[in-house]
Amino acid sequence: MIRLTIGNENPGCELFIIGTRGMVKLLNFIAPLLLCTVLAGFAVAQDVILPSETNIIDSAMVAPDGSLPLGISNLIVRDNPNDDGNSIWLVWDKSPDDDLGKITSYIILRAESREGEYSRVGDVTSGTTEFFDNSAVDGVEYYYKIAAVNSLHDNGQLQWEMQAQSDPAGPVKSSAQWFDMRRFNVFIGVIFLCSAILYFISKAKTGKELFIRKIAGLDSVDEAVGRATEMGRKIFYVPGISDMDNVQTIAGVTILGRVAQLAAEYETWIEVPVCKSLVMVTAKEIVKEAYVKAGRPDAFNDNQVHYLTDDQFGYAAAIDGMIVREKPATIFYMGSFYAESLIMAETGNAAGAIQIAGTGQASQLPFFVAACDYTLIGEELFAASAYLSKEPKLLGSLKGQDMGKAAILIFIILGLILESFNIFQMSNWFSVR
Amino acid sequence: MEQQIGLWVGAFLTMGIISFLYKDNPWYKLTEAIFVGISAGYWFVALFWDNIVGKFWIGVFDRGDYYLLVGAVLGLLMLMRLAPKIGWISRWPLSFVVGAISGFYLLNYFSSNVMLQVQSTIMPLFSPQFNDPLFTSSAGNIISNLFIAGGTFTGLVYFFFSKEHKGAFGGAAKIGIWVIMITFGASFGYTVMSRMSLLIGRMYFIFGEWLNLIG
Amino acid sequence: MRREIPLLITGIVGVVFVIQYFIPHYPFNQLNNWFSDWFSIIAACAIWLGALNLLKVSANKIYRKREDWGFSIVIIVCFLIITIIGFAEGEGFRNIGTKFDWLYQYVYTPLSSTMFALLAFFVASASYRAFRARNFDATLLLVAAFLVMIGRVPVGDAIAMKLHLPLSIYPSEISSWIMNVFNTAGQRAIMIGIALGIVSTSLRVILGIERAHLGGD
Amino acid sequence: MLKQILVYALILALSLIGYFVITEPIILGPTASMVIIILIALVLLYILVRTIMGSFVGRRTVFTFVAIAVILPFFMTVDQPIKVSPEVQQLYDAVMALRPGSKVLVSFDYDPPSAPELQPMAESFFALCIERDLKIIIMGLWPQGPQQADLAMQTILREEAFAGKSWKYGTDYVNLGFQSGNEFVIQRMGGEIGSMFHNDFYGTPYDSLPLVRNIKNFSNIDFSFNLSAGYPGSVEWVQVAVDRYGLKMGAGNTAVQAPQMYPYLRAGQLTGLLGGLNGAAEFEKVTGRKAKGTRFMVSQSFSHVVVIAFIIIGNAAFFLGEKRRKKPEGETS
Repeated sequence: MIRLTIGNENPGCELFIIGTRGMVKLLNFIAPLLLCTVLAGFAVAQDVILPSETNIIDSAMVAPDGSLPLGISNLIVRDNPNDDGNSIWLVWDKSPDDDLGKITSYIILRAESREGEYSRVGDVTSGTTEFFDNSAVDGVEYYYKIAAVNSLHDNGQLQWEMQAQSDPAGPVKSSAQWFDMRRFNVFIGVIFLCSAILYFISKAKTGKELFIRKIAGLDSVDEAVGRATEMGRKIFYVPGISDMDNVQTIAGVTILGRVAQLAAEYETWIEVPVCKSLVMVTAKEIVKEAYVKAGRPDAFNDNQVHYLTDDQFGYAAAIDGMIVREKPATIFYMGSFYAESLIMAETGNAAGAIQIAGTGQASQLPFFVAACDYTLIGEELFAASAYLSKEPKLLGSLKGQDMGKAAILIFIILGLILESFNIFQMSNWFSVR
Repeated sequence: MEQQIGLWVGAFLTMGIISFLYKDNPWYKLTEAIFVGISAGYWFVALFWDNIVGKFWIGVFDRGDYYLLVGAVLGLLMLMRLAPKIGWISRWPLSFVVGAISGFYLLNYFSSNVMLQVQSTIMPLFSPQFNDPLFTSSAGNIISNLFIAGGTFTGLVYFFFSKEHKGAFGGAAKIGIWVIMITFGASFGYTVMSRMSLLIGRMYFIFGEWLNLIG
Repeated sequence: MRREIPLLITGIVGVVFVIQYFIPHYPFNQLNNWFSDWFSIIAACAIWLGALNLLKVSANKIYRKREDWGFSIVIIVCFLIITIIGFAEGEGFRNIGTKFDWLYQYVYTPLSSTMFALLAFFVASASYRAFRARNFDATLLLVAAFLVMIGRVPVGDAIAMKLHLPLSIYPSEISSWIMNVFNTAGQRAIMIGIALGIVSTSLRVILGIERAHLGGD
Repeated sequence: MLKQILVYALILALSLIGYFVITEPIILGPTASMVIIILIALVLLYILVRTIMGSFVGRRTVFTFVAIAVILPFFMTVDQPIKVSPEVQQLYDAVMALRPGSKVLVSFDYDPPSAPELQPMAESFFALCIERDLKIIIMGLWPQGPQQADLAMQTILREEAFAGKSWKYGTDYVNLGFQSGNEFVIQRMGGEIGSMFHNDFYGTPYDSLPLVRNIKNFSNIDFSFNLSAGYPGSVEWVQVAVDRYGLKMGAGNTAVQAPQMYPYLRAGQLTGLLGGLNGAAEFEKVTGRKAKGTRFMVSQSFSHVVVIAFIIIGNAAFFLGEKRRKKPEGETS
């Protein structure tokens, strides 16, 4: 599907071109698939509407007169659309007796032929009008009946039970789909956003200068590293407590690359205590590479990046101890943080360090804002590596993000106007299931 | 008896951590060392039994979930780091993880945080629901709606990177940062309570469970 | 080759995980589950690297008799005690009544709860220091925090009741209005921003433009 | 060094006295409580005056006051009014609207450190469910969650109000235990719950538990309640279970997490929210069962007042034109 050839000079660049080409090919591949799914959707939907009939099935003990409920009506069975198969979707109109309190539950019965033996596949409480039978086997034809039940329990003992069964509905087969039509809007949205980003990346490569506004927290990185050098003290870099399975950690360690290179150039000791082993492995590679780029590969010490503990507060306790004992001049917090954010940042503040923080955890931002000198708010964290590197390709992606924002703003204004004046309910375009 | 010793140990460690507030001291240093050792060991053991045995071993050998072998291979490649010569192989599992997470997060965040938040931002400003007659919402609700819509809008404007914050655009961005500041203040103020309750829990442990002084 | 193969792996795996979102069909519907299992196995293997690193760094400190080296001995001893007990207890190590559970209940829990509880003090000192009306931005931060804080405790409403204020400006009302209106708006803007940032970062990683995490050659 | 040893010895002595000598609980009457409150207020006023005169208090003074404000109310007799907020009412209404016999999934995604806030919620929620005859299915995405659930359930079942109920494990409630895998667990439960929980907390196979035997996935669950202290928690539940599988869900969150949930609440993705100890106390009020939440609320109010007092003191210091010490502090642009 995607042909990959890797150049020696600049593999990233190559990959990118192939990536764009691949995206176009992917579209070519998916478009017919979409069409097929739509057609298949129409073909598969088999609506069977049948009247219901009431009959007595079971009465264990003597039930009072008139306790036999009316049955349900309009039972519709069809393949659960947009799923991975093995699921049938049933909807019905509830029994008129439901609102009178004469129904205790509905029992769902299934058979493989219309007149065959029906067995119970599930039950739902009264008032329910929908059921997913997830025990179906793909390709097998099924028939369904629904029994409206009125029963009395006393002390867990069943006293009597009256059932009214509907007529069977079917046949129906379950199957798996290749495209989730409900997510088509997400598909369009993602394609738009990704193409905008890709377009501006490719435009940036042609060398056109892009304007990027000042981000105070990032402008101060130089100064903060410089200060540590002047004072002859360490720099601490804390990449958060999440593992590599979090994009914030990936963003955090990417920024570490730029900061470590700066520190290496200034000949200042940068220490990276980490909370997760995979992050340790990654951070080691990154710091080592940064020292190579700064032209001082020999200055790199393996102990600069060290593991403490996987535990959130154990990690915070250890970092607090390190801060008060070693008095670093500068502390960076970049990544995903939880409650430990303020424990570390307040200690750092009391120890007089310059602190620069950035996180995508919205709940922790207020604490960093209160205790740190500079804070990168949400999206700024993800823009940081581009901003610090000044690489046109990366800066281009920021411009692409802005296009996404612009589109969102336009949709919000349009949508607000259309919905406020009852013209069109645009918010439905954005619903996701 | 075991429980009584436990309470004393717990109290000793609790007070050791709190002593840090006064200043760094040997009691805290001891507590910190115990904490690091115990917690590192705790996760080391827990991951072994939960993931390696519980997930991998039982999954493959009891249930026959052979797809788990891929994880084991990636995990072993990761351990190649211990051999300096072929340590670079550990980049493979790492790039596998990074790739998968990037793909997964790309869509998860897009659908949940972009689509759904835009959906809920787009709402009728002057009526409770779409197709209700205009101006049926109370004045208070209309004002709230306008603030929410305006706040979200200007807040987003603040995040624009490639346009200088000048003129009307700059004005909107300025309002945006105000909204964000109010958000931070509110969220901070709301949180104070949570933090206090943690301390309440610990103090209850000391004075209630350990010293038994609370009626 | 040391960089190209990882780049390729990232790219292919990334694309597969993007399209799986749209495909309900097997095996794509299973990929998320599989990945979560794979990741937990990888993480469980990787923690050996971390643990060895911790022991190495601590041992190094003891060997070189660095400042506070005695506490490094405590780290190593505690680590070994809990690990040995944990492995000896077998699979039921978490069961109530085991030695591991005792360590968990009376050593680990008090430690982490108390460390967490320190936040009560730090929140107070941070608000004492940071919430000052230095400029307009800081004033907004201060006022919002102040109003919400008063509204979140019953005392605020009790005072308002004494003062016979109208119900609509009771501190709890103002507090929930700020939370519902401004907090919703601000959080929404931040959330959308973060999501766009994540999309862009992920895309750069998948395409191999951002590749710092792979290190050098 | 000597000073340090003396301090340690003093703490040890106090502990021994508290443990062995004072055996009766200390309870201060209303008058004594009032006197103490006035004394604290006077000291705070004194600090304010001193600050205005130009001498500032340090971090440690703030710390001391916070400690006093939290500890003293334990021994005092104070009553305070509680007002129920709409999001708490919404959760209560949603639970009350469920018919007896409905299945409620409760996920315990927290550990002991967050228990002061979330445990009272768990207890009140269980109490309400049992009262309403709702079947409870417990699980946890945090390893220690199911244990907390067990504790809460035991506490409730011991209460006099429920002594008459023969509330049985297996038919009325089950505890499925912990499962690792974060949001992926939720995702997979959307397909089949049994595939994630082969056995329950006590090792019984899923299929031999009468309550859950017929429960395949979220479509068989009538309501769910999530107690969450972070990740994985309510956000993941909303993103996966609510958004993708249409589960109806209410949440109890620590106060720090709660603000993040408001957008979801407004968007209708969440049905009701309990935020922090306050939410717990309000829920206790609306369900009419006063317990820990209400009691701890007094300490909460006290410490809040202290923090607010210090913010006022801090601003007094600022406005009196004292040059800032040290260095510029946290400003974001």
